[in-house]
Amino acid sequence: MIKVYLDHQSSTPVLPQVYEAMLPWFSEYYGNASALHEQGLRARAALNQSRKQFSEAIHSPDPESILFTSCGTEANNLAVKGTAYALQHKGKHIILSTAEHPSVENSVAFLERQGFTATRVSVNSEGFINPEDIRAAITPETILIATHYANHDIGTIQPVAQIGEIAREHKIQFFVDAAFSAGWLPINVQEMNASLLSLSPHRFYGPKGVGVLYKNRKARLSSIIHGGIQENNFRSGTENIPAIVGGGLAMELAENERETRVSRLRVLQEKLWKGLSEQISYICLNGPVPGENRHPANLNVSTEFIEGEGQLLLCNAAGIAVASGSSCVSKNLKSSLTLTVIGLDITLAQGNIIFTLGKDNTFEEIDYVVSSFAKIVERLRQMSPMWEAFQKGNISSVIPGNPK
Amino acid sequence: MIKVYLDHQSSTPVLPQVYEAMLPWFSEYYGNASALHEQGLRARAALNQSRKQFSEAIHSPDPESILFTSCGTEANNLAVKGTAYALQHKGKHIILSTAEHPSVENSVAFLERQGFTATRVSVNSEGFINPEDIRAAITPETILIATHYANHDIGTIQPVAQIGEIAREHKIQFFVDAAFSAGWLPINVQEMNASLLSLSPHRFYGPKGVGVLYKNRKARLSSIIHGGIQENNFRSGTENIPAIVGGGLAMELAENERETRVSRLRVLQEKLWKGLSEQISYICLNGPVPGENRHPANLNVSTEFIEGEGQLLLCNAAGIAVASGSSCVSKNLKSSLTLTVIGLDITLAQGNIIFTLGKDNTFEEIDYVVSSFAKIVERLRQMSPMWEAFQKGNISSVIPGNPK
Amino acid sequence: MRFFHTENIMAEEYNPYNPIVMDHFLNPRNMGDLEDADGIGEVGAAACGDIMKISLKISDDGKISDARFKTFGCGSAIASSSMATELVKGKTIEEALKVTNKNVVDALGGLPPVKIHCSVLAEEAIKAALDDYIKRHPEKAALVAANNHKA
Amino acid sequence: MRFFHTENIMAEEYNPYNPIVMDHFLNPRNMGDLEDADGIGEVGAAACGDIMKISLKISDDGKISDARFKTFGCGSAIASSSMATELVKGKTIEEALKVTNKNVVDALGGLPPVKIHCSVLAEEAIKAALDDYIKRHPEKAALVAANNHKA
Ligand SMILES: Cc1ncc(COP(=O)(O)O)c(C=O)c1O
Ligand SMILES: Cc1ncc(COP(=O)(O)O)c(C=O)c1O
Repeated sequence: MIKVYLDHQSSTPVLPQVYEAMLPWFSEYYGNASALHEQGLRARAALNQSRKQFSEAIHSPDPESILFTSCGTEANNLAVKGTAYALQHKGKHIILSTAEHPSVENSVAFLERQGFTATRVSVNSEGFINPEDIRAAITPETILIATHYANHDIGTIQPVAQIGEIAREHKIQFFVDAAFSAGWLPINVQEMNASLLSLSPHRFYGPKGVGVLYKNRKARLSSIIHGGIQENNFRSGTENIPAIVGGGLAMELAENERETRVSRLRVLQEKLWKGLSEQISYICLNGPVPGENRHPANLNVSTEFIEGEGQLLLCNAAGIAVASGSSCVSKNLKSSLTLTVIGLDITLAQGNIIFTLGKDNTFEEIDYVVSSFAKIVERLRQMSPMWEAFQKGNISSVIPGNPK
Repeated sequence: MIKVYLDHQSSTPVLPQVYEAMLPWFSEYYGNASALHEQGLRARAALNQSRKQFSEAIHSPDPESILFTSCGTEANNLAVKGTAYALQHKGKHIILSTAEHPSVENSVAFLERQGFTATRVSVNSEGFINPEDIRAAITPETILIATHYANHDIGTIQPVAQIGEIAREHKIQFFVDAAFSAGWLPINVQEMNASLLSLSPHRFYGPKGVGVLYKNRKARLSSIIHGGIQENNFRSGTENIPAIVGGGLAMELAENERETRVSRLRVLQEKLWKGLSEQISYICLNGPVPGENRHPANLNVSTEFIEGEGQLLLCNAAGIAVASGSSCVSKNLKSSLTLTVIGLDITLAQGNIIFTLGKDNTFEEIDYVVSSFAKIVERLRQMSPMWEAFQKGNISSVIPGNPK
Repeated sequence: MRFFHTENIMAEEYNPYNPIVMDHFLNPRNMGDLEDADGIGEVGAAACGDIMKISLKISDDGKISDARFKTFGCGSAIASSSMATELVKGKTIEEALKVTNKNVVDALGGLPPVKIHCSVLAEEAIKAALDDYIKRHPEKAALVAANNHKA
Repeated sequence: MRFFHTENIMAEEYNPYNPIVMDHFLNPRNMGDLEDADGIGEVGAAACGDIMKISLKISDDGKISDARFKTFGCGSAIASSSMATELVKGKTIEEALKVTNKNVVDALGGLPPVKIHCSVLAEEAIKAALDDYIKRHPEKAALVAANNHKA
């Protein structure tokens, strides 16, 4: 049976080379990097090697600026809360956008419950932050500007260098959530003027169980997981050596192959959207048009008059793995925040489907997905009382500039 | 060349069966457990299977009480801070012992900086907590009693069931740090009356990258890593499936083989201490005598007139992996807290060496370690001006009831 | 549809729903509309994620001779409405009014806790369709009143 | 000692210290005491983790003809004292007084940042031994004064 994986945003398979590189670190080299013996020192050397790989890929000034956490979420928590606790004597105001990943949004919300304040600058209908809105939000109390590089739902690529410039002018610590970008988009922490930047290797063919936080030497940060003095005292807990080894290699490979991977993805992305928009009526694209302002792997669409979970389940039954920002799919029954803040009509948010391509998807797979998805939409519309109402002219389409 | 690994407290090799069980979860089954498709649902099923394995091993009333974190340290942070934040409206007082692992001690210290208060009950010279001291420390403000099961440095096994009984009587949440105990000592969370209990699989032949927090249904807990709604909203971030799969199996195997492993360890432990104390003068045992009140893997000794790091390095050069609580070994140049709070003379703390046995150590290895270690001590004493002063009668031994 | 492969779908552990629910989702019973329905109920809102419409054919002796559904909503909403129509078919109005969301959940072999509201919606859709029938047939109003009284 | 296998020890990446430091730790130069030492310096305290004792033999022309150390302390303390004795051997008192901890670190090819204090202790031990010599030989006091002046 055909299987097409189009949910690379949620996780990717570990590359064969990466897998091979990890294997010795389970049963053969199993030392704790804090230990002062051959096993431990070997682990320490592996940590440092991985730091170098990440450091080079993101043009960090030195490998010591690379800190390991357990996942992108934890890296984001560390960046946001760690800055807040380190700089609270200077001020308690944080600027972020309304379209941050929940790991940033909910970290800030937690800090607000502890007496910090935050300004959330709006994004426009394609998800873009206007850097000038950030500038306007700055107060003498501002200690952190936190934004994402590419949006995890709709792939919008933010003008991070411009935001970084504003942060630099105002001497405010700047954190970039690159958990969905690293491995796909070029990252130069110095050009971005990032004080902090997070990565998540399992999104670029590395393993789960490791996240990375780049921390500029000058950035102030407090630890949020307390205990031993691992990671230069910024993150306690025994380091996950196999995942760190694998993550470093995945980063190196992703960076080496980035342009090849991305140019292929761009073709697949265009083909997928072309196919879907031609075969399916009343479907809209969420986020920027495919091109330089959109993550090359992401395609976020809404099919009108039907709901997302059903689409997901039928896709799965057809061997196609996709995601959805629909509230029915989420365990907390909330639609994806991004869809709300770009002002998407709530019924379109319900019909949301997120395709994320990977480097190994093929043209044939795209063809299969387009034709299968068209059938799925058709089938669910046959079941839908909204579609019926629309056909009878009782309701009209809410897709702006209604297609067909 | 001979290699003897006697640092199982810092980490253990992943068992072959555990390793095998993890392998498919990197490149073949790589889904994110939050995803609604075959890959994701497979990961979700694996999570639940692992929850069952942990649940059974510690006699948890249900698998849903098992939460996954990234390591023992994070589980401890979650237990301590998560209780504090969840119950701060009721009170802000925490009771712990002076001999907690840094992940507990430093979490409490962090909370103290945020306005919580703490009482640290002393341990005696063998590291034991007196449960009545805990009772005496309870105030109407007390929201948490946090103690360890076995001490990570000196192996003291605490009367956790008695402490749990006191917590139950006073309806106070009770957290047991079992990160050094699980897999070696029997754990029954219900008999202990534990509200929360932490485990660290890489200490019993499971992988790094996963920690476990048992959370009784009735326990109140706030999340400390914010973001998506993984782990029933108690721990955000993509779950590390391979490590969780491996950890669950390691737990099951450890529990099945526990008695066999432990009875062997007890023999090795006695043999090691007998050998060391016979072959080396001016050496003392820290913590309880080997037996039911001491962790079967741990042997903590101090050799007088010499320092720990040199011993460690020479052990390593002899192929022997051990640890030390000496300040020179620690990156923060502080002696292990446990050694201080049991009242060990500071020069004995400097000469500290920690042997932790594993299930695969042999009698021959113990013989080799004893004879090598005797030579190492001899060699370092030859270099030591303190030894010289002692030989000349200028200073005397501080080992109580001075041996030989 | 040919490309829905059951070997995947049916391995319970890799499904968010049990096999009965999956079966009703993938092979819904009584999907569609009824020409000349005697009672039609539509409940829910797209904004909340679910809309269910149930159409009933009711014979003169007060028996539900046929039932159809249309649903905008997740897998469990579709399965719940499919099952609800199965449950009421052949029942009298009195009997059908007694069908609860719990009956739907039980018949489906259980639903995940966060999806129980779908079965509630199915119960409401049945009630709404019967209400509609009663409105059109005021002579049967006593039945509904009796039932409302009980509730 | 036979059982210290150099293939382990010498693979730089698996050592906390570089090969020069490891060599001085494993094969310390000038370890021991000097009978009839002309100057002995002992600095540090066990409580702080390190004690270093340096003994010097100084010939009448003010040259350090021999040096020995004894150290209670970590690997870098032992290596630092070993290197410090090497550095002062053959030097005049004036020259030896100019030996700094940085000279020791450089000669060792570097020490980890947290271990720099070991080299400071070695410098201090040398100074203390020379001080002791000066105390015993007040006629050389001017030298020390000159040096202290500079510092
Ligand atoms: C932009 C962004 N930030 C953070 C995260 C969280 O990363 P992780 O799943 O590794 O915890 C994600 C993952 O979806 C993301 O896309
Ligand atoms: C008693 C105790 N608690 C917590 C920890 C921390 O566990 P981990 O290394 O998995 O973070 C340890 C590890 O040394 C421990 O012994």
